[in-house]
Amino acid sequence: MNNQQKPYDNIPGTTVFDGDMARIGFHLNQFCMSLMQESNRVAFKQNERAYLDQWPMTEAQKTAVLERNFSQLIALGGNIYYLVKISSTDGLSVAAAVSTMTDLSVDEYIDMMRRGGRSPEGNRFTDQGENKPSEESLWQK
Amino acid sequence: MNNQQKPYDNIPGTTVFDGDMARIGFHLNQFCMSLMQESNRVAFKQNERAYLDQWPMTEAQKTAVLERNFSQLIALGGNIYYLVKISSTDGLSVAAAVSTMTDLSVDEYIDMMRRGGRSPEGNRFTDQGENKPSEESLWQK
Amino acid sequence: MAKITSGLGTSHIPLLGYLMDKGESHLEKWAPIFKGYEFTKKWIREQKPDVVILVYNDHATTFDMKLIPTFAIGCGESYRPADEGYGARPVPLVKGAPKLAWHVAESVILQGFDLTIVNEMTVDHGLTVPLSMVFGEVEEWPCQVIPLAVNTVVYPAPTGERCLALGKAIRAAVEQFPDDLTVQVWGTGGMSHQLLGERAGLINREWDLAFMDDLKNDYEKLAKISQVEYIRESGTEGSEMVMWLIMRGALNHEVQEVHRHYHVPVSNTALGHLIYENASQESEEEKAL
Amino acid sequence: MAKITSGLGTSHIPLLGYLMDKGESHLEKWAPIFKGYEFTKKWIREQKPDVVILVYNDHATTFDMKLIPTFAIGCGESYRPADEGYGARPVPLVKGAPKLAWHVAESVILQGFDLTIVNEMTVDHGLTVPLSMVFGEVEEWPCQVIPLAVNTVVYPAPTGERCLALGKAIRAAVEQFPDDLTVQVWGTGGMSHQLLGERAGLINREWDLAFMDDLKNDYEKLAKISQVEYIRESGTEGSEMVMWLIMRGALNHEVQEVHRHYHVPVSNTALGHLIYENASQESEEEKAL
Ligand SMILES: [Fe+3]
Ligand SMILES: [Fe+3]
Repeated sequence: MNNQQKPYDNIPGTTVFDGDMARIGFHLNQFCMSLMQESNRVAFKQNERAYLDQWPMTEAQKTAVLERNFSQLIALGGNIYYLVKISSTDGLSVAAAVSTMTDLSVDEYIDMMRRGGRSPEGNRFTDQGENKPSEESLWQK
Repeated sequence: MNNQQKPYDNIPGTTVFDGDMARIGFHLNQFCMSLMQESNRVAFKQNERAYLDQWPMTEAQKTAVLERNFSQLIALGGNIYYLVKISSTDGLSVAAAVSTMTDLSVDEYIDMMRRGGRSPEGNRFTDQGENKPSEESLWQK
Repeated sequence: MAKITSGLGTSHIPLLGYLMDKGESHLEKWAPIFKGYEFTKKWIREQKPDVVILVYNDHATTFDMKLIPTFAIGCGESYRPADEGYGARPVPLVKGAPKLAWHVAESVILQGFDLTIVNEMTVDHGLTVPLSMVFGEVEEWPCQVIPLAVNTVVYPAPTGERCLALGKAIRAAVEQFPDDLTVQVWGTGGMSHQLLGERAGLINREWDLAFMDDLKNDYEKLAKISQVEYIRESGTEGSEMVMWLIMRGALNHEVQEVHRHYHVPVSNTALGHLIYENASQESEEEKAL
Repeated sequence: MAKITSGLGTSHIPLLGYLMDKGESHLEKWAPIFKGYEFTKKWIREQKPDVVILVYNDHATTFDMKLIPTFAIGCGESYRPADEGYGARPVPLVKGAPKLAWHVAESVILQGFDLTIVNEMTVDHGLTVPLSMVFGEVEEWPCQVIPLAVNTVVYPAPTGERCLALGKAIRAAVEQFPDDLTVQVWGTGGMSHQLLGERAGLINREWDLAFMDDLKNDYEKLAKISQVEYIRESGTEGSEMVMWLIMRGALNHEVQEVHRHYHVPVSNTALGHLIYENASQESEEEKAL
């Protein structure tokens, strides 16, 4: 859906944060950046909607923030290094935020990592036989 | 005095704003930059000394600001694009500030410019016979 | 496909903007300055560029000593004219060309240029004065602008060779852009001036005119001029002239000079202005044979 | 004269700093991570570098979307550890090496690299975690640091070829510096990781180990890997590995690998670490014959 006609559009299960993504995500990412300040984190947690309304973000972006829908936030131009500032504000680990974008639960995700991570096999090309990213590890620890 | 052992140390009557100058002038130039804001200009004009004391500048730099000694400010790491923010705050033209660094009055400086500016002859090398910059114009308008 | 059709060089002397903003540009005493842009104002109405890539330097306005990019490309949606200490110039908002700008940024970074990407900034007289001199007093600027800010305040500025090469890389990038756009590249700054020291007021007319002569065909020679030589010959601030080399590099080897203007002095500075049109595609191809 | 004597590559995974700051780095469960740095801690006490040029990327900490430098060199007097959302790491202030940093900046800009000069910034885990892993818990860092921040957050990062060439230019610059200084260059980041999308958690051990193997002698081959290939093979964030090429370029062609450590996983990331010492001057000269 994003990254179309780019040299990376056939890499499955990721979105490269390029100029097109940066443009649509500019205010979303700058909102995330504002959460680096404690006073802003407090204001955001007190009334998330009101805080978001101070930013010229799209309604879809605001909704995705309120829903903590990270897959959607990535599709709407969010960059993961910015987005984790939302999950940090929630007191969540990076793994907790990241795992929501996969078809694994946090525990399953952490378990996969412990076993050596997700194998690149089947995850290099969208047309590589199986399109769906595999959670099997190529090597076991 | 400055620019020693640099490829430009034999150019008379100027100071190249290089890393060495930028280092010694950092806070001086950042002070100048603060004068881009009206509220800071007001505060500076109300009590110049007190305003300067908020900046980690050397005493020599502060004195040179108070005295509007531009030659000295350049020697102490000021950059002309920053320093003119002081003269702008005073309501002076760039020519008025710049001319104080020469041996000409403002009117003489402006008159020299009208006649085509200062000739490069004798102003290329410090060891070019006459060391002192010449105010004679090579060509007349 | 997008195409760079022409380029121009021009000084960006603050006084010129000041006179226009005060409504004094029509005074007889300033005629020797402004007459030289009358051709340009007619020419630009015929050329109708969609986008201008405007090479300029920031003068301690948007960038301070905290951070000094050698090359910064504006990929933002728009840019407000900066307050340089007297209030912002009363000129229109500068509309960006973010899609093309990001394309150029991406392409030239992959070609080995280490750009800084800027999405939000104000623009000072270095950018707005050329717009005023070329388009005149308008309700809105009739084209989109990609600001390309070059460090010429802190030594060292990028070399002439680097600037020329960046121009060539920009040309290659623009020519790969799928939209049908007419693009111009403007190099601004200079000409000879010296704003500090005992030597302040230095103007080197011969040097300036030789630079304008050589820029057409002997630009590779100009690209070898070191910043030290610029300082020695054309004043410490004369080294802004490297920015004209980015413009030159972005054009065909064969260009026609369709206009030239030189005037001394404008406040502390020598004013220079010229316009190049790319020779036709045909003659470029002939040359390649 | 200043001299680059050695270099190292290391991941800069935030968890490592977190564990040290919480006093948990000695727990048995983390031994497979920290054991791999025991050699390094002894080695650095013998090496006693005066200055470390520390190549890292900022992770949306100091730089936001307003301004994205491809290469930013820190020329400041010191740098505070950044508050990344949990308060700043309780580690010492990072002392800069401004005289050498300005020298390197000036030299490599004149060599055709378009650096952004930074005089004031905070530094995030990308810079402070490697310092902690190598020097351990100390009252103050036992050397000066020149931060070299590389954009790896916004596509495109600088190419591998560009990074390798920058390393070589840095080496030339350092060798011209008159003061007697022992300088190291550290490349940080990586190894394979993917922090977003359905594909999150990707780790490519084979790729990582091959990268570490080839870095010693076949680094020109590694320099040709495109960012797209990094993303495909080692995850979107795996492209941080280009930063190791700056370190490699700054060393002699002949190096000795004196240490290596690889461990999967550390939180979401593969951890890699190696140390190169420059072969003696003699053998370099032999090679030139
Ligand atoms: Fe200028
Ligand atoms: Fe990183």
